[in-house]
Amino acid sequence: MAQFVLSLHTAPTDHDCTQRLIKFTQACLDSGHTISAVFLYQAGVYHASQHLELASDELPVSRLWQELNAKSIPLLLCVTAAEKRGLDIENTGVFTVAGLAEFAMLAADADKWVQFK
Amino acid sequence: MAQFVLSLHTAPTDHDCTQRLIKFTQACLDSGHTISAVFLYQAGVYHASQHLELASDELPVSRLWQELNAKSIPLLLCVTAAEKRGLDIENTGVFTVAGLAEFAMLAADADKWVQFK
Amino acid sequence: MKNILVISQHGPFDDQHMRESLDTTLIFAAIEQNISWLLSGDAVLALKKHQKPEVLGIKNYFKTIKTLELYDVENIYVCEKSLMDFNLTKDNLIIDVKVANFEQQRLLISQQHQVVTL
Amino acid sequence: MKNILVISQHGPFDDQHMRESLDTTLIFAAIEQNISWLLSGDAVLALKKHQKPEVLGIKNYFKTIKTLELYDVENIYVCEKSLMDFNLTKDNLIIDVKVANFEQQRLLISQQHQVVTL
Amino acid sequence: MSTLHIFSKPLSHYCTNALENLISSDDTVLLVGDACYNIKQYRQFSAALHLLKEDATARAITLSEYDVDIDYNQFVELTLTSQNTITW
Amino acid sequence: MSTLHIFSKPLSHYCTNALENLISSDDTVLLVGDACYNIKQYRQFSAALHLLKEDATARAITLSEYDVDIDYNQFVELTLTSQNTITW
Repeated sequence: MAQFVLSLHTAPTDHDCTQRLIKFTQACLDSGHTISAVFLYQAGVYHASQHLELASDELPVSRLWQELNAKSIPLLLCVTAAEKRGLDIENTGVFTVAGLAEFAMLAADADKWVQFK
Repeated sequence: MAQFVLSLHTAPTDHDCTQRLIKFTQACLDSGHTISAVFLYQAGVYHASQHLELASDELPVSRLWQELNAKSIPLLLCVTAAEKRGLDIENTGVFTVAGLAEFAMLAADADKWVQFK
Repeated sequence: MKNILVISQHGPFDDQHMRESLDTTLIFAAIEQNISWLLSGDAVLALKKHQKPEVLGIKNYFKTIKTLELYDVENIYVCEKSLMDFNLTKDNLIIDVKVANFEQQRLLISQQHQVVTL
Repeated sequence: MKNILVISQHGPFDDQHMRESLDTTLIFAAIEQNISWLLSGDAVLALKKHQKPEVLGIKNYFKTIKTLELYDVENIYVCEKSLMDFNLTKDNLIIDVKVANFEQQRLLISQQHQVVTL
Repeated sequence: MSTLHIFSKPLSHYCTNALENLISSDDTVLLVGDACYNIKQYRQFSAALHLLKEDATARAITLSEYDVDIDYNQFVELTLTSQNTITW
Repeated sequence: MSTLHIFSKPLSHYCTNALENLISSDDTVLLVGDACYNIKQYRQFSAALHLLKEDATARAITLSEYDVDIDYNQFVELTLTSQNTITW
């Protein structure tokens, strides 16, 4: 079985891309693979905001992340990318603040790194 | 003398575009024109975040906005664009939360609308 | 009353570009300006029939495009060349539009007080 | 040790793309992976000499590019066609690079364990 | 082993016109998201295009007999049978 | 009166290849930001290109004798002498 890292590079307004990462993650788990991290980088860091307000007929972005968290997938975000984008790194919900080096080590150890953008 | 509205469509990570809007605003005032609003729309709403952390050798984005505010230029942001991007609309500093309709009326009344992106 | 033109060039699911184009068009109609909407490049794909974003769990905002008529937004222009690029004709679109060649698009632009690209 | 390739295609001031490309390249060098960086399209402009972002009040990150050598990042590739598109030659660039044609770029890609576009 | 090239945007989105030159003849090209709209243009990249089935369906894309539509499990499988993956 | 077309990105950035067809012969084209890098390519849009002086300087762009470099006050003036402004 393989070990994956996934990175998300688009903001939470890109529902299409968000949904794709979520479904890929599910398919990885269903096939018995391991995901050592989902990493928010570039505009992806905005997914860790605790102030997303979406109408009930929109993709339930926050709930989808909570579901991944419940499956014990490490959800990380890049602190440097977050600080220069104005994300509140003290309140990141199910996401854990991490350095780029921390993710780079996971990526180097993984069998596959798939980017979502 | 003419009446302008300006809109900003890029995130605070686009220092080049931010600086261009600030300098255009200054030149408008220097030439005796009026600016009825600077409006944050699309990814521009992230400029109203109170959590921007930039190194001292970077463009001082927050300070530049405070300087515009001190010149009594109305700084508005679109509430709908902000909510779906996860901006905390309870804490927007020198920016005032507004509806798209409010800005549209200002834009319709203005002599010129210049977008920055 | 001002002549205001919204120009859209992004794909249907490319961030929120098309949805914010639609919002802006509807708002200017609501405050009774003479609004026009020009769709060019990838944006023309937002008008393509038989699309089902619900399959992806994404809100079907194409339905809102169909309500433009209710709000008396009649000046919806589509770039002729862009339709051709995607093998589309007026019959493949969910709403009735004015197909404009480049000369007609230049004329449209020249008649506006304000133009916004989204 | 893995072979890791960063590919950049955005312009020098296009959001933070080039700066985050540079950060990522330096981090993989720091954790002792076999890192390569390929600049293609508008990205090659980040290596152009005599640029002065200070004029705009923007941080001069081009200086950081020059430090790549200190961190032993030696595999910096530039797309030959992109250089030609902007009338640039190796002499116009702030650092020493390997100019790669398309065949060489394909070979480079085929040798990697991980490839990231930023 | 070869490279899996994933495209998620229409061709016009990319800041270079040289992408097709970075694809080797034994590489696999997968269209997801709005890239599916450009199926005709992407054919110059690969004789056998792969498309993510639900992304193509949502966009009312008609596949030719040469195209391969795949689900998410097959997408995961493709990343594993490739040497590496590039998301453009 | 004519239109002022402002470009802030390299040509490759735009999601359409038809922009030059939307520019009338008496319109003004102004390059700011990274668009300045593409001065050669933008010449097909207008015989007399305008460039924002400090954006061109920061990028070490060499102007030809036909190009017009302007400061911010002239930029404001250009928006006023034009019928309307489009930022692409």
